[in-house]
Amino acid sequence: MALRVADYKTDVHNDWCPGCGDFGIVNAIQMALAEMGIERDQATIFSGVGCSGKTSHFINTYGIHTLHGRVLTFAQGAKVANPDLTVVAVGGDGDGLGIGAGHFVAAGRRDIDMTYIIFDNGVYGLTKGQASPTLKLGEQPKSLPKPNLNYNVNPIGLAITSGYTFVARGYSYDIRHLKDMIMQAVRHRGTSFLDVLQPCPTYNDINTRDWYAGLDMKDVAERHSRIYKLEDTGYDPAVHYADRGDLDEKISQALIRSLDWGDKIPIGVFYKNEHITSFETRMQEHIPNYIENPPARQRISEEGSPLTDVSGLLGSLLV
Amino acid sequence: MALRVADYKTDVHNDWCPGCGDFGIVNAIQMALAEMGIERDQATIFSGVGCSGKTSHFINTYGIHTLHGRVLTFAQGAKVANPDLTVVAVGGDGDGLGIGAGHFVAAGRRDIDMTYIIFDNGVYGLTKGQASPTLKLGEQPKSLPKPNLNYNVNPIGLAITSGYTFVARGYSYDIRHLKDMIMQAVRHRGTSFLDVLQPCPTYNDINTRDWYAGLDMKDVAERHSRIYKLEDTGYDPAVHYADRGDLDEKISQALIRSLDWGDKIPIGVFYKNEHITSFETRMQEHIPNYIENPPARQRISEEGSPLTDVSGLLGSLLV
Amino acid sequence: MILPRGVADLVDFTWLIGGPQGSGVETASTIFSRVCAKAGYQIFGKREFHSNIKGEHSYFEVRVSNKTVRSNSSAVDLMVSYDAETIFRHYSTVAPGGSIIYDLDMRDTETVDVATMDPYFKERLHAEIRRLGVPPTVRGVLDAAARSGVRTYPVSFRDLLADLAEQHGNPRLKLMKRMYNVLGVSLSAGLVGLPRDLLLGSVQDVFSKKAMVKKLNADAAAHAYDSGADLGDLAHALAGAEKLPGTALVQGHQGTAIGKMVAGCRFQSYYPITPASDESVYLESNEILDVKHAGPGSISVVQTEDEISAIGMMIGAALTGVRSSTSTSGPGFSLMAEALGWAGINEVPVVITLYQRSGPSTGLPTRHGQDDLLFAVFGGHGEFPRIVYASGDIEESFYDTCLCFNYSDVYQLPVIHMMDKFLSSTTVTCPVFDPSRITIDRGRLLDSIDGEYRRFQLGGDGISPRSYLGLKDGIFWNTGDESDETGHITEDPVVRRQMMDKRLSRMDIVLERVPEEEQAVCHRTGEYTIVSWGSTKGPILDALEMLESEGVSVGFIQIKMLHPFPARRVERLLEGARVVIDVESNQTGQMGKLFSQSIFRRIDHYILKYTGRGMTCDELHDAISDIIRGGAPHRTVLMHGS
Amino acid sequence: MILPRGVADLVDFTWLIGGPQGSGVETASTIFSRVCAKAGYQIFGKREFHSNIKGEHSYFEVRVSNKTVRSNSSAVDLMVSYDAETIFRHYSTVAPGGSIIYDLDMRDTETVDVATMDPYFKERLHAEIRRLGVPPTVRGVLDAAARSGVRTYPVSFRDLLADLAEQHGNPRLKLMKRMYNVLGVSLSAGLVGLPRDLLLGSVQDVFSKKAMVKKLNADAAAHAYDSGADLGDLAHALAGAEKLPGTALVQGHQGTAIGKMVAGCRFQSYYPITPASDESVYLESNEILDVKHAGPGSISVVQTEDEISAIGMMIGAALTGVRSSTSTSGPGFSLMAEALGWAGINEVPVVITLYQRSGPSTGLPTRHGQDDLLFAVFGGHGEFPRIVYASGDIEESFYDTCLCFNYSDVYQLPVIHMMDKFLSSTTVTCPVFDPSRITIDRGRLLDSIDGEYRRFQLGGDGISPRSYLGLKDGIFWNTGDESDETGHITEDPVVRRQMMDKRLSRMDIVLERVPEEEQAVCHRTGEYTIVSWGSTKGPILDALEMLESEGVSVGFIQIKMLHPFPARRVERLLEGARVVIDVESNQTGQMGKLFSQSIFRRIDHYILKYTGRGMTCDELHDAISDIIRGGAPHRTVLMHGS
Ligand SMILES: Cc1ncc(C[n+]2csc(CCOP(=O)(O)OP(=O)(O)O)c2C)c(N)n1
Ligand SMILES: Cc1ncc(C[n+]2csc(CCOP(=O)(O)OP(=O)(O)O)c2C)c(N)n1
Ligand code: SF4
Ligand code: SF4
Ligand SMILES: [Mg+2]
Ligand SMILES: [Mg+2]
Repeated sequence: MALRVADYKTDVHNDWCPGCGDFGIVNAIQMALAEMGIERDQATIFSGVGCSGKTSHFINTYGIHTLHGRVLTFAQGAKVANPDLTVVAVGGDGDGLGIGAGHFVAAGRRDIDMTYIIFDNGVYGLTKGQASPTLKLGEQPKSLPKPNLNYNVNPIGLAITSGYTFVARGYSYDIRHLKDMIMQAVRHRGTSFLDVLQPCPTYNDINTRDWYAGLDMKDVAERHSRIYKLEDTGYDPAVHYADRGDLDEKISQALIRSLDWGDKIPIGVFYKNEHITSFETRMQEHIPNYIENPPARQRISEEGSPLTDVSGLLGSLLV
Repeated sequence: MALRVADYKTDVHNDWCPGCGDFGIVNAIQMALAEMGIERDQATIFSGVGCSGKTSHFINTYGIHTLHGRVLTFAQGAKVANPDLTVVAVGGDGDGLGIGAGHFVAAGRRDIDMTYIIFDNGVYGLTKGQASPTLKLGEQPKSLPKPNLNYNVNPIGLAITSGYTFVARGYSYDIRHLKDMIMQAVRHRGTSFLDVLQPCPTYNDINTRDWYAGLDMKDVAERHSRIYKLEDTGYDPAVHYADRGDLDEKISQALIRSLDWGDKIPIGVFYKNEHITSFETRMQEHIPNYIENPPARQRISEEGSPLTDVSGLLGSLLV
Repeated sequence: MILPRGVADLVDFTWLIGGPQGSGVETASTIFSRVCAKAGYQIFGKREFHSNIKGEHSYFEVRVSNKTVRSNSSAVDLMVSYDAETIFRHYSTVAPGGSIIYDLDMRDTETVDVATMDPYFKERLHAEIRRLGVPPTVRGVLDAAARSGVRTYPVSFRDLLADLAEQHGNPRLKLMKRMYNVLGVSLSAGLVGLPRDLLLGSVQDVFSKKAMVKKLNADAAAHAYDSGADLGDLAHALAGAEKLPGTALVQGHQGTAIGKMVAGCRFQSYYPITPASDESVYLESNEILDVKHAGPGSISVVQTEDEISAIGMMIGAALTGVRSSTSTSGPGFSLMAEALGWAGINEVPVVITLYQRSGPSTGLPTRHGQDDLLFAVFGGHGEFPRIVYASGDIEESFYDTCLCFNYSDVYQLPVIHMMDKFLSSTTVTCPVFDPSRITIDRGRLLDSIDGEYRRFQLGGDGISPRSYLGLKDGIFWNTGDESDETGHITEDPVVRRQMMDKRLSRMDIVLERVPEEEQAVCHRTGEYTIVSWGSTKGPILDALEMLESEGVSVGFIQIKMLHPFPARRVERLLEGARVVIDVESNQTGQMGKLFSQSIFRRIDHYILKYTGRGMTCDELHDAISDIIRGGAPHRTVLMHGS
Repeated sequence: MILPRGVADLVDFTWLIGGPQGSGVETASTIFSRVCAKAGYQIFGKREFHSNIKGEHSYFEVRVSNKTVRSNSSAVDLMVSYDAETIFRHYSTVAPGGSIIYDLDMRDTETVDVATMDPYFKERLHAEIRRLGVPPTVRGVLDAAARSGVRTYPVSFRDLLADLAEQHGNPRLKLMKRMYNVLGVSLSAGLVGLPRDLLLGSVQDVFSKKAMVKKLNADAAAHAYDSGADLGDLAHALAGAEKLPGTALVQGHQGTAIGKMVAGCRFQSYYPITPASDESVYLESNEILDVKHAGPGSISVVQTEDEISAIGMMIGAALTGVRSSTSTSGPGFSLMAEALGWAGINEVPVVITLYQRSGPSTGLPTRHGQDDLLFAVFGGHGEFPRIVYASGDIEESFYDTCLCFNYSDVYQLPVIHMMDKFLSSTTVTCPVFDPSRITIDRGRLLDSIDGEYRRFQLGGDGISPRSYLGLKDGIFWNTGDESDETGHITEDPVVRRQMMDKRLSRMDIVLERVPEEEQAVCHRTGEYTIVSWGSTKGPILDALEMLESEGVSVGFIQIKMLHPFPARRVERLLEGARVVIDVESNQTGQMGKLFSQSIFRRIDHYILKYTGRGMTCDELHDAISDIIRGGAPHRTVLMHGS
């Protein structure tokens, strides 16, 4: 029987603040899972720690709520051990780009087939609103004692230079578009990164839903949503040829667009490269039957006796 | 009396392998310090852990050999506490871009006035030659049991997207050029990053001095050094105007050049942006006398009695 | 001295307010605490809350007395609530003779309507309700409470708000449920007869930022106060007490924060974490400091990318000669384990303020626990000197913070200052901190160099003169590797031993030189003696006073220096103790292990609590009584609190 | 049984080779070890080296016997050296009657010419040279050695190489100083009469990769062997012994590596660190595994970006039901402290192989230490169950690795398997590992789900059936927060207590169910009894045999399960012991603390070593003798080794 969105919901009480952008993201994930028809027990949601970290408890698949900043490490380990799983990692901007930035960079180099979604709200929600790494210099959301002292990190740019082969952005109040981004991301072979603009009505009183909608713009006649879709502008994110020319062009345009902020904020796919050898293929070069017989499929014992035969190795040690 | 290069040398026995590229880097640092006339006790070299980590012991200034991957954290703390110090952080590519990548990204956001030099040899020297994050996919230097499974990180690209305002590359066998890069880096206000190509003759038998010199190229007539200087090609790394157009252009060209490898490897300054508010200025916005009276200059007691007067705060607590 | 409930002249009154997180419960309790304190009472208030931003149940209990109070009691005298969950969770803790003010509107709310009550609590509640034979509604449980002698006061919060809307000619006010808090606290104040002007003054202080809001709240307070006064006959319960001069009302994080300012800490790095970050935010909010005979000073507070960076930056700053610290909680401290050893081998004076919470792992991140002790003592690979020092209450924490900086400078080692969530979420009255009692001792920190300098010079007592980065002619090297006197790497086995002995001998030196009373405080000795550490001090002292008033005398040794462990002093103090009782907020009796490994003596009884809630003096009193009465198990686990 | 030097029929011979790091000393010692093992001897070889890639002094001692040997002795019987530093550092350890083969060319090298000798060693050396009254040259110290009865054999390595160059018609060979190693080992083999064919065979095995090099080295070996045989009159010293069938020559990391393969570990993450990474590199080199009745299996070995990622990935992999592990050393383990608690609270079976080295901090990164014990036991914030298990030698480490995986699966907790640098840098002969003795017990790991599933179901013995990611209908949740039976977050105090008790009760269960002999091995008991753990086992057993041969019997209890500590068993075993002696390679006697806190008994004497060098049986023998003789201090510190 086909699975429906409701099947992906748990009955755990959701204690996010009313109006929190996180709700939209969870919905979009659930819709994407349902639309792709992924069996509940074949998917695992890994999450970091933060408001966003609670996500895994609301989705009725395997759910691993890990440690602050470490979600990618757990997720990668599981995927390497069992490449059959659909692995989606989620977490906050502090989680992924602050304390977790080292793993973020390393995961790009590995490019394992999984999806990573950052809930980008500019603040540390669960610890009461401190600046997150995506908060812009000089901004002062309500719970900061002083304006933010640091420049912000550029998640899209960082992902591209770190080697992610699918880099996109969504907006938590455009759920259909977001669902579409998630489906593309999950289907992409390699690590796909999705930066989701997620208003935090409780602590980020700057990048609010109204602000994204442009309601604050002075000139009423010129008012428009700050958010626009790259795909609507004819933007082509894909590297089509495995040569340097196309790669240079696609990377540069993506980086330039990643710097856009203020009155025109792009969402959609910034960059996509399918000319990169997948991790599984690279593993196969070491272990020829890795895909058919990955760690999770191997039998190791029979009635308590080990099945591994090390007689060759032991023989070479005999004197 | 003017300080000479020799004054910056300690008599610690140097136990790097013969021919190691590290020697050139230490020399270049010592030459740069001497040429800039920086007092020995006004400079501190912070180092990470690895062969490169021993650097601080060979330079006769304050020298802090920290922990694997953590050199930037120690260096930033010292510089914030005492902005009068000349702070140079050094370390390996594994140190800075593997275990330390999270700090690498965060330091770019802070952009404190200091210099960070990575000894980029493609391997983990001191632990006997494993792949470092800069090693390319599929390469197999002699001590790897299998070809490298991961893509490499792009240090220049990562630095630029992380917010470093001075990003350059040197080559450890071109000491004069390297010294020049170091001087520019130290003089730059903000965190300057210098990626130094450093052959490791012991473990990296791919990117050797001969390889950089192009001696392996098949067509003898066409043989040339793989390394060229950006400045020789009329490349202009500097952001001249604080507008988006110039910024986009300078960032894109730097990123495109950062992808160059193989037969043409650029060294020199890739990117330089002096239109960014310095960290000290940002601190001043919080603490108006931060520069004249930073933590290190403050007196805290007089004959054992605290000088801090908290009577205002305490008064507000009285009931 | 606290006497049992009902003794003449003694005021010992507990007020409880509850409500959804983020709805203003904290503001209400701040107001109540201030009013009581200003009325001359001593108070002890503590907040319980979920790891959640909005909606989950949070509550605050304030104990009010005309004598010193240092803990909560298990019984509540007056509870005010405008949400059903507060009633369901706490009605049964209201003592017979106590009172409940509640919102009429929620009388018919059923237990199943309250989504935020987790199934486990609901299950227990339903069992209780079945036992009581009442319907599963607010009304049902209130009836049951009334039957057992609790006075219940129904109030229409909606009507109060409507009155206010009318008064201000602003119908939108009717919807401002946030104001229920001010109404609740004011009703309470009216009912128990707290001085009206103090209430209005406190409300205005708390809302001082915006004039409109201030006026509105003051009006609401006045109106509700009057309604409260009309409610019942408790009018003189809290009419006022003789005010002790120099009393301050302080919050948990202020002891260490103000202590750091006075101690001369000028650099603090931190990564946000509950319950430690309040201290850092407070420091940052007050970063500019008045300095005697000089222009303003300041403390540089740096929010880092993680705790690894926080400890690294702190050490870097400390190397410049600046008193530096960081503040964290269990998970953050775990990430600091590696660099802690670096500070140890390089003899860098730093102070880590460790606000413990319930582990393991993320655990109960907003709940109390004392379960990081053995980790603080043994954390980090290899062997290096450190001091682990624990404060028993907020007042102590101010003075201790200054001591910790002195220890770190004098003995040149990292100091871990143990605090916890019990302390951080408390608001208490205490004698205002007295900076004139503070001495700053920077040990062998040099201010100039004379001749050849070697940072780790051997000889003498093994504590070498200390230079700092930037000091003229004071060049040195540091390394995480074993090093020689100059700080350069060596693998020589003889130097290795010398350096290991040099560093670790400091543990003996500390015990020799630190005054004994700073190591362990002997509150009293007896045949039955409690050994404990940290924030259990308050509940223990209160419980012992209860026992005393029953004619039972029990000893108490509060161990402040946990590492190095003051074995000889503790052993000596316990000579006459036949039964040693260890009281701790953890599952395994961690301090008891340090105790036994140091003085080779068994702990006779453990009283432990690890539900994430602090101990009340009553439950502790009962557990101790049981032990004295005989037949108590080796290990008693306390469970009070929702 | 080892008898004191000189007892008839006993061969007990120590060979030492030294030279600059990276120059091939390791190859030479591998050849020597193989030849001796093939000749039927039991060997114990250990390498000492600096944290350096090329140039610093490294040396290898091989003890050769016709009986079991488990440690080095302090005295050397034959030393071969082609660099001056080896002579300067080790001439004085050559026993009277022993021999030194040295390179003529370096006879006039002065101590000051050797840049790699650090000033501290030089100072001691100079003092010794002054005492001896010889010039500060190689010749000088050799003369002194000769005077005390050492035979010195000058050899011209240059001439040997020249002969070879001539023989091969290749003058460039003259410059191949690398070959000095093969020459040195072959000279030694010739001198002591090891079978010539075994030498040539071993040389060819070791250089099997390149035909040219193989031939060259074999020729060099043959030539040097013959020269060696002509040197002196030791021709029958090592002529051969009766070979025990099934003897293997194994290296330190092979026990745990092959153990992991057999135990069914299919995922290993690691970050490079000395001395742990050899194991991971070996696993990666042998990643494809033969599997009975099936196609090839494999182990996925992932080099991570740091140790935080290594433990995270390991846990992630373990959640898929795969036996998973990581291997690290002190600094890396420090970084794992946080996630260790996550594995604990989520009851994830993982094995961390902890190859200890000298701390604190970076410490002596290539030297031995047992100083991470208390950190392994108490590391990580909060309280959670874990097992800390230590192997005493390489052979044990194979079987223990399999036990550790069983413990982790059966008790559903992280297991820390304590190894160390002493073990990792040893090469020994031992009975070949026997996989048929291994049983795999995966505990309550499910392979299908029947009905409703709750990962952390309460009840019974508190060990719940375990599902894994991807198992049909086995969905569960994990969180670092306290959780309920399904794995969802809860802050309920009652559930909290149940879960804490559920998890921690496992510590008692482990002690009840793990066979006693797996917890602590009683080698012997006595009035004087040694308690110790880990790699001190070898030196202790050898020292006890020396004492035995002197008619002195001393007990020895080897504690393998360090946490939970087998208090009752150890207490019982020690009932008859009047004096308890704790032997450990650390400064503070860490196991002694666990001992005292668990059984409330004092350690009477400590024998400790923390120079980074392993204990020799002789120095241990002497220290124990001193204690028995009476008057020994409470704490004896061992110092042998350069
Ligand atoms: C090691 C560690 N340090 C600090 C914390 C405290 N902490 C919990 S959530 C959080 C930040 C949350 O911010 P973000 O990742 O942006 O997630 P959000 O709440 O905004 O969704 C922090 C710092 C922790 N859990 N672990
Ligand atoms: C936490 C920790 N993990 C591992 C190590 C072991 N280690 C020492 S140096 C090193 C890598 C060195 O590589 P790199 O940073 O590239 O420096 P290089 O030696 O190449 O100069 C490692 C992994 C360590 N010291 N600390
Ligand atoms: S604090 Fe912000 S991010 Fe967290 S639940 Fe509330 S609105 Fe959402
Ligand atoms: S191993 Fe490589 S990087 Fe290290 S000292 Fe030798 S040549 Fe230099
Ligand atoms: Mg966030
Ligand atoms: Mg490197």
